[in-house]
Amino acid sequence: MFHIYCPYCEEHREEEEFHPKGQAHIQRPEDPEACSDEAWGDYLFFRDNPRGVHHELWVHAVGCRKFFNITRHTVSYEILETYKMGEQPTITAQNLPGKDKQSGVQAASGGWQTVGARPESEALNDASNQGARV
Amino acid sequence: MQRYSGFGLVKHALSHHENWQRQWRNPTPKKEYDVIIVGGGGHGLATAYYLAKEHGITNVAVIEKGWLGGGNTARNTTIVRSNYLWDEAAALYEHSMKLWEGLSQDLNYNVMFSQRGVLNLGHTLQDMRDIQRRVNANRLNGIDSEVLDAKGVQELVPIMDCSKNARYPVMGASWQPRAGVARHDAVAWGFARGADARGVDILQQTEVTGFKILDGRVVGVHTNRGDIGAKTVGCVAAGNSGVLAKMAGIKLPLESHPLQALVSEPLKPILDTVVMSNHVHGYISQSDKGDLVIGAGIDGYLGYGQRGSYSTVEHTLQAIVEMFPIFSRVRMNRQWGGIVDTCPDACPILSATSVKGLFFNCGWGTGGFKATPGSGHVFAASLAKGEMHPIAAPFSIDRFNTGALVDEHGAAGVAH
Amino acid sequence: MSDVREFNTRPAGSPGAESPLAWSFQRQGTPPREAKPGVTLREKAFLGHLVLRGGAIVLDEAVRETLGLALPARPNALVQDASGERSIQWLAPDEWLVIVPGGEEFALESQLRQALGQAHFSIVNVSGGQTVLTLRGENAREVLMKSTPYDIHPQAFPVGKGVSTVFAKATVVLRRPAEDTWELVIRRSFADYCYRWLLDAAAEYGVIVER
Amino acid sequence: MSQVNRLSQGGRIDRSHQLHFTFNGKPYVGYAGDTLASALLANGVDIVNRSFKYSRPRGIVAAGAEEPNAVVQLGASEAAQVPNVRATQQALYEGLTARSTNGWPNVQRDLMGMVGKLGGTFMPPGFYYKTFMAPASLWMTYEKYIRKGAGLGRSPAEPDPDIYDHLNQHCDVLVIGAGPAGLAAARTAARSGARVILCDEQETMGGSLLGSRERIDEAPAAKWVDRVLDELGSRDNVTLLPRTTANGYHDHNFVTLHERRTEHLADSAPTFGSRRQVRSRLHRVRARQVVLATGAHERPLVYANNDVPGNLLAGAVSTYIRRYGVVPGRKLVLSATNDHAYRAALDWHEAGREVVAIVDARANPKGDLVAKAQSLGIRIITQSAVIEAKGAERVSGARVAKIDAKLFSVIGKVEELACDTLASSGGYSPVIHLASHTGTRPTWRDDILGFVPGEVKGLTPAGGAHGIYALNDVIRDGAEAGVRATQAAGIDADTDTPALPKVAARQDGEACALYQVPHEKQTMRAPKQFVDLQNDVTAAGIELATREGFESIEHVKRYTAMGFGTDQGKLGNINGMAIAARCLKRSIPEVGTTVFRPNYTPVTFGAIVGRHCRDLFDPERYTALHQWHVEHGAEFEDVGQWKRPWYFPRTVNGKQESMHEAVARECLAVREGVGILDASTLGKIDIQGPDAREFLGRVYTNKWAKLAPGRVRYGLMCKDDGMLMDDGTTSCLGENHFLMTTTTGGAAGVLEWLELWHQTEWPELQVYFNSVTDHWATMTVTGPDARKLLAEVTDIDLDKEQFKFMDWREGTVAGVPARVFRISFTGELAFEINVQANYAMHVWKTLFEHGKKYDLTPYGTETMHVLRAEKGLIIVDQDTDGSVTPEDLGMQWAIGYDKPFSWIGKRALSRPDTRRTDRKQFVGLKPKDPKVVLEEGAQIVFDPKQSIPMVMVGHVTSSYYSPSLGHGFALAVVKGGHERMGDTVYLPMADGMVHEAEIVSPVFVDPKGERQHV
Repeated sequence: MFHIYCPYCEEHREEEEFHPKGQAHIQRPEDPEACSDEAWGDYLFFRDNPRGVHHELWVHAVGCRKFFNITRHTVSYEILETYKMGEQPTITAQNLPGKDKQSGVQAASGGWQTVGARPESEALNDASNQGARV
Repeated sequence: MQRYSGFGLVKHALSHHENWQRQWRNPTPKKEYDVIIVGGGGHGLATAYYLAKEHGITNVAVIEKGWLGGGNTARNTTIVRSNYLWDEAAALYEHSMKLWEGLSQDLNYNVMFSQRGVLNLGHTLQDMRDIQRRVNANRLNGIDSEVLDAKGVQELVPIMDCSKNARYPVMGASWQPRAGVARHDAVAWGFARGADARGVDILQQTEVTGFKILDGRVVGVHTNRGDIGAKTVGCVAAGNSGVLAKMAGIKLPLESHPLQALVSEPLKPILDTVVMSNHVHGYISQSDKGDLVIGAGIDGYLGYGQRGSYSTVEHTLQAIVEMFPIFSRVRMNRQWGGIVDTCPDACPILSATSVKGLFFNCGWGTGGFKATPGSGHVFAASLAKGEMHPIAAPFSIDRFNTGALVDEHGAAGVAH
Repeated sequence: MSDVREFNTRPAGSPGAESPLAWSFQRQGTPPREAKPGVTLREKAFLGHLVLRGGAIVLDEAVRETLGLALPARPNALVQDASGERSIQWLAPDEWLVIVPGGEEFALESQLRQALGQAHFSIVNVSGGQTVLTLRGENAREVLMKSTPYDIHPQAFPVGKGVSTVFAKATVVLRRPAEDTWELVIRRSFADYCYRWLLDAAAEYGVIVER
Repeated sequence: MSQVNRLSQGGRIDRSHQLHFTFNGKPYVGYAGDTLASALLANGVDIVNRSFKYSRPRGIVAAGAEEPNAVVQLGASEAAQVPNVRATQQALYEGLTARSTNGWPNVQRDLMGMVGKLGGTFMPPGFYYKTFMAPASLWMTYEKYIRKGAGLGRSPAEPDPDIYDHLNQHCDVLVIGAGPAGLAAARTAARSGARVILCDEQETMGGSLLGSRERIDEAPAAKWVDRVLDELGSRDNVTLLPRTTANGYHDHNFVTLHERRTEHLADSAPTFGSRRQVRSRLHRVRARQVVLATGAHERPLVYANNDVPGNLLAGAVSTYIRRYGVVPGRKLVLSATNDHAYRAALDWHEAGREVVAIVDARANPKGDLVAKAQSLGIRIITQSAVIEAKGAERVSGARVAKIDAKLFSVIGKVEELACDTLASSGGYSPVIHLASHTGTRPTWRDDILGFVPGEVKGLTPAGGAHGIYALNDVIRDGAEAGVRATQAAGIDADTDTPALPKVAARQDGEACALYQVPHEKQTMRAPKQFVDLQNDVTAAGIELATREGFESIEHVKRYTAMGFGTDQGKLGNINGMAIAARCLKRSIPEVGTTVFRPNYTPVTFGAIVGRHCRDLFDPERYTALHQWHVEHGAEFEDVGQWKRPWYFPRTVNGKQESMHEAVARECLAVREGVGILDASTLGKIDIQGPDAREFLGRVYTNKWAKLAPGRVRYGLMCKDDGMLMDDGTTSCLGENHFLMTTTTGGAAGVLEWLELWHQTEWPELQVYFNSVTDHWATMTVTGPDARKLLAEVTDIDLDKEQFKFMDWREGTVAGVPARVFRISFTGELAFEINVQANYAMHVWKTLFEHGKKYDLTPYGTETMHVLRAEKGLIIVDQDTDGSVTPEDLGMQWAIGYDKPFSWIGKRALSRPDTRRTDRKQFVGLKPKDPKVVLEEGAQIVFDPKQSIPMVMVGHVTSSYYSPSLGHGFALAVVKGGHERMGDTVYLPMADGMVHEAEIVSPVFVDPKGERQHV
């Protein structure tokens, strides 16, 4: 039973309030019509399935109804951080600095208050942020 | 192989059971095999067994990182049925069902396949439409299956609440009399013993750490006990398939999720059939030891921890008590979790890959146990011939590119 | 925002209105009087409920202007006017629930739209879709602990807090407007379920329903 | 009815308060404060059960959760039956009725025991895998008889009269176990101001101190317990939960506690006044930190016939004497490997009964307790062990011999000692069960000969659970754990270890390792040496398993069933591992670790279910008009969680209409007069924002660019795989304002879908979505007379030129502000009236007042389905199943192929599989026989003469009798169906009938669509 920090509500909530929505940072191809069948199949069905650090999309369904991202270890189930839509994880499989760092970290710092309202959404569309969407 | 029989048992008793032989050897890995099976669960061992028995290929290694039969084979709720909706899935599971029906004798190992029948309940008008659709399809596919109304269900399971007072009253069910349960551990042990006796090396505590691939063709595997060569490698590793595929540079449309189950304390026999309800989300049978064996739902997140969320167990028991109010005072003894590799269309992958000689058999989701003999049988044929057996062919990885899914979500719901 | 169709759904005069709990009261009735009830329930029916969406800075100004209340900027905060009859609650970074005495909601919506002009926002009247139940009494906390996984200990849930959370198998907005009072904002279609749940959960302490 | 084994004084029982109970039909008397087990022992009851496999007589072995034998059926009435209650954990109450779970005809004279004696030798582990195979046809018969032996207790046959509930708890520090370590930890944490929960599984808190001979602060230990509990009880930051077992330790420090609220009082929960109490309560605790102070379980020694009644754990003997004033026998032999066990002999001696000998496996035992025993003149036989118990239904003697534990052999002459009680102690196993629930592997420690918890985040073990046993060390460890946990919970606590009470230090000698005791005969030939008493697993069974190649402890457990009982191997697992290790010539940690799963002890289903049962199993969602429907006799259909009127049977001449009759009447009323439907359950989403229109264009397949205010359009929504997901109408309320409707079942999913795309892919689009499903009530007035009726109660101009099909208007209906939508799901003239739900009943009733003269007919979902099917309109999830595209439905008219944005689902329509021409396509079917109504779900074939398996080409999705047409008709999907109009297909049915039908257009009534435009 996970205890999940909602980066929008700024507190821990019980798992019952959330729904997992699969892998984070999946981006719909910019031009679907230009995609090969294989590329489209990849987008629809193929997901990372790591035994270890995983970035995943969750929604605070019974709460603020916001989608956000969780970096979680798929064996220990420890939540390493949670971060808002449009942000990048600070902890990844590549930079995971060992055991100490795995404990205690919860919320990524920074980010903005409101998704969908300007000027924040401009930041989302900023080219430098492209990879961060979804 | 030492033959098992009631007579043998008496004979051994007289010698204080001191002369029973090992059921399988503990061999040292050879340098090279004709075929390597990665994964020593039920499906992997069945593949090895049928390779040896049906195709005469005995220079085979089964590589298991833990102990044979220690994964989902040891953790499932043992239901066996074949009443699947789509032709492709029905063919595969019915092929398996036919093998189940003679399996104890074939293996000389009593896997206690008990054809006590499976009920899939319907609680809404749409449930009943789906049931009728599936039963009609089963019938025309030659699978025993019938539609029961609420009264018929009540007669089969007198202790179930089939009244109108239920929140979602039972409106009827599909009934497959040939379906049932089997002793899960015995299935792995029986296949292991049979394969071993035919010369297959079962290498336990041996972990594959990579694949040797030369010019796009597999030539062997790296393991913690050294490299082992083979030109044909079949991966049958259930929840760990994604991790293996990644080593070979292959992507699979799999997600590994926790699936939980639980048992009650042993009770005097009270429930003779298997009862499944997708609508209220619970399924239940009673083992020969007396435990109520109860399956819970799949958790929505990735998990290799062999644990799931407690709320999933709560919901399952709510459903069980809703269906069987008399079980309220029965007590839950133990719960556990497995790792199931799920495909987007709730059907398995039996497929060649972009690496020549490397095959995958995975993605069974919640439905793997019942397919064990059938899966091993058609996968062995595919490995032996180098091309997929006709029953396996529709389950190729390509379907995710073309869109030709075999979508068992549609009407069969959860594919337990 | 312009080009949004405003519509006052409250009739002039008073054709018979039925609160979301009308059927429950009819079928279930209310429990018999108790000398020392542990829990007291009361429905605050027919209030005006508006959902405000938009950026906090923009909305704050308009809300101050029209309601004389500051928009709560902190997550899970609830503010009320002196009478306690008008309140605004944070629901999400871009969403607030405004509750006012029944009949004020349409005028308020119009004033807010005036004040907000061309900004991007939305206001939705949901007065028919939800109702407010108050819980009082020395066992009110236990009843809530039976019903919601949210931590309602006074340290974690001081007066002036409100959250959207799980309530049995429904969802509610749970708020604490005063030291001895809890409010549940429940959806109309789940109202009967929540009511039956509450009566059942409170039975061991003795419960009365004020009408 | 004397309590032969009850001491005249001592113990924590109330001798002035007698309690009457029955066991196996025989009446007995015990005292308040007894457990069922202590009361049975007091009354000299030796045999409490028969064993599962061999049907051997069994007695009480332990005094707590680890008890394997004393598993009884509780309850006087049928409904109050509880199977498998452990007598050692059940408080005695007046009128308690218990029975043994096994034994036929009864537990004393058991015939199955003969079978066990004769057949036992033919039933080694795994015997059933090796037999019952021939002939194959007989297996089900064999199994029938195998099943007769299954189970311990039995399920009640009647529904549970009791209720249960949950309490969601949150705390800083949860302390599990209120023995010396737990009390010390809880007190430390509580003094820091932290929110503390202290729970303990026993009737009274205090754990081992309740039966301890040690003194704290120069007073009996129990006094200190009382002092600490007083202090904790006076603090409002502390919750004390006695009779509460921590059963499951889940991720992120979520712990389930099972509190037995009234199970110690009666069979069924009492009612206080009119206030009904729960039988038990499950606390769902989210703890920042957990202190695991669960103590240790004593391990019995494994020697021959160690299951005969009269064999007990040494610690249990002490507990029964000191805590319950019961000496469970007259003459004791103690077989031990450690000093702690000596307490049993000292207590026995002090109770005035004979200690025949202490048999110590150590060559040179020394320590304070050993010295004490020596000073009392008790005979101590060193470097020896009891190798075999004598006796059948009660121990009559002990065979004792010198042994070499390392070589595993008997090295001296066997001496037989007469006794009736045999206590043993092979050391202690920390109770680490909870710590391993989260998947963390425990660690073996050679110095304590036991597993201790692995590192678990947020969990601090203390005392016995931590492998610390001396009382002064236990209390210090508990206090320190309290400090650590409090600090880890983020609360300022004194970093100094708090003042500790004074406990006289005791010198203990070193324990020795002994698990299975060697016998003169080899294990396979020796009398049975039991490892797991509940499952009849013997040392020989484990040896056989390893001989047959079962080498991991997981294999051994599964092959022998060791640890699979209701005690989960609390006594046997370590011994079993040690035996496997001996056979495999490995060390214990090399054989494996032992992993435990929730629950620590079994929990009633009812407690886990709590209040989510019966009427509260799942919410029933009602519309604002529900009361009217009930009062007018509606039958209801479950649609998602909603209760929707299915049809409204009338009673004509005292006879109620069948569904068929009611639906036929309702259908004709709509086609010929006017009907009304409560459509309030449809999902409704208010969409506002300058980019609302753009957004609609991306999530719907069709075009939205030009829909003007005042107009309505039907839309299809797909997933990106191109398969239909939902449908509904969306109305343009203003240039930047839309009202979307969804299917009843799809409402929540669609709203989340819209938010998903907005928040994750297109946050730049300025648009907001809000559910208004519950705010609006929706009433559909439809039929040729709809306009006449509505005109009587509205101020809206209903003129067909002013208010066209697919227009909406606002005004009042029955004096209530309303939006009226001229859309039709019946093919008839129709108006959907939306009013604020609080006024819906007024409007509905007003319509009926005016509708009398038109015979306004309420109709339900069944009639709605018939009417829409006659028009070929789909129901998502009935006519589709997640594998159907809009093109398959023939809805190309609703696909915006040339929209600039590649809307969701578009790309998938050009994948190879979606381009196939032989896809299953949506068509109508007209049965050749007009009397036939095809079965929904019937499979379709082109060639009825083929053999099984047949090639199926589609199936019937909807099928009804049409009262307007006077014949049956159906909707179906058929391979290449769009190109097969007029073809004949066949439907082979279960009864052997083969129906014939013609493929036709799915629109059966008013193909030109004129009626809805009138």
